[in-house]
Amino acid sequence: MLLEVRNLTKRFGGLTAVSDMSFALDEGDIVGIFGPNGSGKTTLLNLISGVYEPTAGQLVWQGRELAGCKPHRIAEAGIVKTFQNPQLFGELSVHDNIAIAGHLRLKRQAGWRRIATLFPLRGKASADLEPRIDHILRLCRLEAFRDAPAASLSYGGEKMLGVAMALMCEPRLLLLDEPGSGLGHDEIRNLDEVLRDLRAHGTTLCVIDHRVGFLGKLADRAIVIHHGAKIAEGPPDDVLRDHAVIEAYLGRSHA
Amino acid sequence: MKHLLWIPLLAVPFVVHDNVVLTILVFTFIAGILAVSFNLVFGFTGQLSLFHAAAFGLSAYATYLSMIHLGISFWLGMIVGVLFVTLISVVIGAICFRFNLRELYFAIVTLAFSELIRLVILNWNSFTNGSLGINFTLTPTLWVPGRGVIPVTGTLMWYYLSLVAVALAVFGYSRIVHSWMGRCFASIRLNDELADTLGIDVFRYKLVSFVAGNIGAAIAGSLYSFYISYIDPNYFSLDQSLAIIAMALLGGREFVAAPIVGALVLTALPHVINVNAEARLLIYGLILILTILLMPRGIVGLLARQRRAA
Amino acid sequence: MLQLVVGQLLNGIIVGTLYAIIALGVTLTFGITGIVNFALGAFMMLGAYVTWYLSDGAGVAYPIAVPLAVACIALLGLLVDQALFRFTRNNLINGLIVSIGLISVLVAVVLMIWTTTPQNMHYVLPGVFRVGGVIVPKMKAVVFVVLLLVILFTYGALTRTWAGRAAYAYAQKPEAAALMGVRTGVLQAGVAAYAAGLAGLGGGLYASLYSITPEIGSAYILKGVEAAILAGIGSIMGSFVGGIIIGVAEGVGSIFLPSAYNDAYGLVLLVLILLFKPAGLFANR
Amino acid sequence: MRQLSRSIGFIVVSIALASWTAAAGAQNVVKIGEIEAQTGPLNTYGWMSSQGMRMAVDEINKAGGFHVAGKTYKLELINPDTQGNPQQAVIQLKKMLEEDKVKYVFGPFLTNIFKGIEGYAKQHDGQFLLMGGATQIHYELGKPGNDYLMRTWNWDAGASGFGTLMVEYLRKKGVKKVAMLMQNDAFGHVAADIYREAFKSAGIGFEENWFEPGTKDYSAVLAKISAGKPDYLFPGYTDAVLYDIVQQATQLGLTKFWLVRGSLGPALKNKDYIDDYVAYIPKYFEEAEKSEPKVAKFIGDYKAFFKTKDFPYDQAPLCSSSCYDHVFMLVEAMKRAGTVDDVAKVKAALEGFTYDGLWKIRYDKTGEEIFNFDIVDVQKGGKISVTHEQPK
Repeated sequence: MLLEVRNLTKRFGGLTAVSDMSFALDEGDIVGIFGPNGSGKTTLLNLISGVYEPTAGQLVWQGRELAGCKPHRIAEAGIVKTFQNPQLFGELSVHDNIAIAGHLRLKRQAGWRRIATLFPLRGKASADLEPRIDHILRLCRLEAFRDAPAASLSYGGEKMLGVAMALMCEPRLLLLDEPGSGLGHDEIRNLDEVLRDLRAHGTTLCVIDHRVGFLGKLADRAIVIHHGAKIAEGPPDDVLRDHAVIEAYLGRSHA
Repeated sequence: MKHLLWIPLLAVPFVVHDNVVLTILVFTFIAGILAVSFNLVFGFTGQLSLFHAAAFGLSAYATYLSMIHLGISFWLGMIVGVLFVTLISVVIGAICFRFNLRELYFAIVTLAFSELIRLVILNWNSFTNGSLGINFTLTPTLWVPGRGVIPVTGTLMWYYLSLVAVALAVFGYSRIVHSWMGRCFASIRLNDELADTLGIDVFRYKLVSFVAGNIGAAIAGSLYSFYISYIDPNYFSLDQSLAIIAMALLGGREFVAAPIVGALVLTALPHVINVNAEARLLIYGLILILTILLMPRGIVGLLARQRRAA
Repeated sequence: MLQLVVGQLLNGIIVGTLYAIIALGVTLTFGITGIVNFALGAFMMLGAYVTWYLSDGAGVAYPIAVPLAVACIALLGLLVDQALFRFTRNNLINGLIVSIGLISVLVAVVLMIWTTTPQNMHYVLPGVFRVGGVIVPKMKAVVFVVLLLVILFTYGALTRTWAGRAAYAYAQKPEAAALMGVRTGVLQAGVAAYAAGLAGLGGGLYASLYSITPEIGSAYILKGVEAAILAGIGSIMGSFVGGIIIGVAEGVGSIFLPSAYNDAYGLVLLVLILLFKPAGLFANR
Repeated sequence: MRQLSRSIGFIVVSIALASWTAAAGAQNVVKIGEIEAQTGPLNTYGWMSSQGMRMAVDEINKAGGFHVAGKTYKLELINPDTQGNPQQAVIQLKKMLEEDKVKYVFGPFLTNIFKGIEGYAKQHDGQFLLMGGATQIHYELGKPGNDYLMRTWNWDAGASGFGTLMVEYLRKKGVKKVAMLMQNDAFGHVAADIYREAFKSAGIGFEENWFEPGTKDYSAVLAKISAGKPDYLFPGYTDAVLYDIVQQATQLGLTKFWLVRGSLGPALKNKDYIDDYVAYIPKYFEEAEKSEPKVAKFIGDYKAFFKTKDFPYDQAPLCSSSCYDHVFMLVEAMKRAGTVDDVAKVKAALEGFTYDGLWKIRYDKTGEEIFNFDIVDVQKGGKISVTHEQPK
């Protein structure tokens, strides 16, 4: 088992954004987390990626407790998330954005030896990031914008760059926050390819979306949450036929 | 390529046989170290530290007092000064960054710490001679091929000593800035939350940048105090910190060496334009204002842009 | 001993309100224009000089000289804001540097007009109140009352009037406020002028207590910023309390501890408070 | 980045040009320099003395200069502003000595400036004279390698020290306890060291209190002091602090003052609240103006020269007039020495006679000045009594 979420709960003052959430992810899973707007999906992701500290519950990652760790520790452990509306280093080039995201790779490869590369006559440690950066640029169809400032990208381009940066972190579990929202058809298809490629390489994916879009086909397990609580879990097709779910989306009358 | 720009500086003393110009340049180079190192923290990591002048003064005191009390040479004394400043910076930086003080808060708390240090130095008369300051009785020595170990005296020797020092500083800091670590600094400056989720230890690299910057200030402090051969608590004054900021801004934040230009202008200005003090104060103020409003990228930034346009 | 402490408590509170009036200006300008205007200290210095010049030079009665000075400084504040700070909105560093440049310019002008010899205004209200061995100079009491009223008025204006609420709303959420029809430009200019006016008032009252030199501004702006920050920048009443905290810390501190460390007591408090409450005492986040 | 090198080159050249053009000077001109802070918090002395020098130089030149060994010379005054910053002072002094070839430099009054330039000045021992008022200079006088140094002010301590006479004056009044409240800066500590001794040997109790320069509200420390019930308060130097201290002290019931630097201004402003105010005043101009024609003339010239109606009675004694004298005394010494550039001869000449100007000035064998001064005693209501002192 890769990640086990046990009774995870988050309260903001009086409001309970996530209540007593439990589920598990195995190596190579692709899990879709669905739920209407404001159902607590993003909060859940922020809890897992350490942006928020849970009020209660545990996050067991390969038998290690992660709850309460800082985001960079969690990212180092192998959990990386993308943002719903993309976060970038706007004034830097697309290449440099991805290069910054290469920090963990560098750390894993070079360890403390990377300090030595600060001194003369020891080459640039970042050099061996380049092939990887080029690969990701190609994979995400961003080669054309390699040296353009990130701020100049289209919305879709920015989201793609967000994914690209996440990939550069070489996560074992990738959390995607509404990757499809606001994308055109080609961009969706491109994203779909990228995700399938990831699956092929055995990266575990946890994707959230408020609508059951292309994810339905991609995911092999769906978790539906409503008002911060899990109301259904299972194969997408079954889950989406579930009464509670239809209720959550369309209201009681249609039940 | 850009290393070529050091060559004219090496040649200056052969062209300009004028002690005053050379003296101004010595002060410029030492101030340059100060401004360049400050810009690592300010321009590249985005943290407005007002502790820089304190690091400068602390190391000056530490260097001389360790030489007197431990009977060590200037260069060892400088190392003591640097180590001492490093230690203090780690403590203060750790406090500020652990409690995640940002922007104005960081600026004010670092200012508070430097004020406290100034007050201690000022009132610890038995050890620092308080407000009377200390007149140096020692001079640095240097091994010069062919002449053996000789004391560093005279403008010419100081010129080359400080030139080498500032060149090394620029070299060292550009190594950092153009490395993976420089990218970490940039990510913190631009969006530290994102940097955090990408696995960059924001606390650690803020601290590294703060300490690395103060080390530069420490070296500048040891050199400056021995060139003037006098230290007093005014080294810590707020005006010092402000002057450093002005140099960095005037030169340009985005290039490692640019603050040296700011240092040159602000050091030379009082001696180039010969007007009374009030007018000089007026001009200084106008320079700051106009720099920000008309060329926020500083002198070098302006030139660089022109070149790109051309 | 007790009366010594009580006396310094009172004195600290009075001196503190002078810091507070600057802190108030700092907080307002920061909340609305997103910069910390260090030139407020220089405005205070100017306010003192103008008041002194009007009353001792031009022979205007002090109670009239002060409002006149306030008006002048507020106008100056407005001009400077439109000429300079309009271009550094929400850019802390640039605003800081411009204000520092402005300080040099203003000090230079004062030096050209009045040189550096300290100026002393005639005594407006000599004599002291004696209450059970505790001594409070009459003028200080007056200054305290006036400043207190102004601070309360500001608080009321910001919480009760439309313009005030607009300002508040803007400080919280600029975009939203703009959508709700708050005219940003006017608001910012107005606040800049008001803050300058407050500094000018501080200066005008200062002139009746202490001697005037071109350097006085720097000390007060530092104390003012300290006060605003340890209170939590953005809080009106906070800046008031913050000023008093620093004033009292200095007053009472220098009874029990060496007076040479006077300036340190406020700073130590500031650091401690920020460490345990990084956003300041009265911050609402 | 090549632009960078170009801009550096450009500025270097411009500096060079500027300083070279400055170096160009006419013949038969004796350049005298002044290293003083004319702006900044501690500029009173520097500002006033530069005024005195400007007047003197102007008068001498207007009178057609002066004759030494058959040649006629005029004076050229070079007085940059150190702004109290040692770094600037070093550069300015270098400029004077190495480019303008100045041989006679007046100042500084500020200790940190003197400390800042001392290292460099020593290297030019014997090539020029530095005639400053800084108290620290006293400790350097007469030491080997310090022939360039002279001190242009009465020394406080010692047999002919004015401080000793001031303390004596207080002892005669039967004072038992004095509380000092001093700036925590260089001169503050020098003063404390001197007067701690002076009062001890006079058998008067002495208590020290310090404040940060820039302080405006002294009521805390003053309240503490008045709790100790001293007979006299010995407040800091410079009027910038005296006005505030005296006013706030009287409010707290401390009404007797004794000071060795600073003017009568504070006493006169608070004359209804003080009981006694004893001050060392190099010359009490208000009185001298009536009794001494020279002084009356000086005051007239001052008003004419600076186009002002009011003469700074409280500031002038601090030095403008003493530095005014110093220029004339230097010229006189050059005449007597028969040379304008043999520094050693001129120094010997300076030490060889008593100059009778506004002051009676002579130098002792260490090169420290001794001149007559007044002890001015202001009583409640502004009644003033003056004691003239002529140190041996």
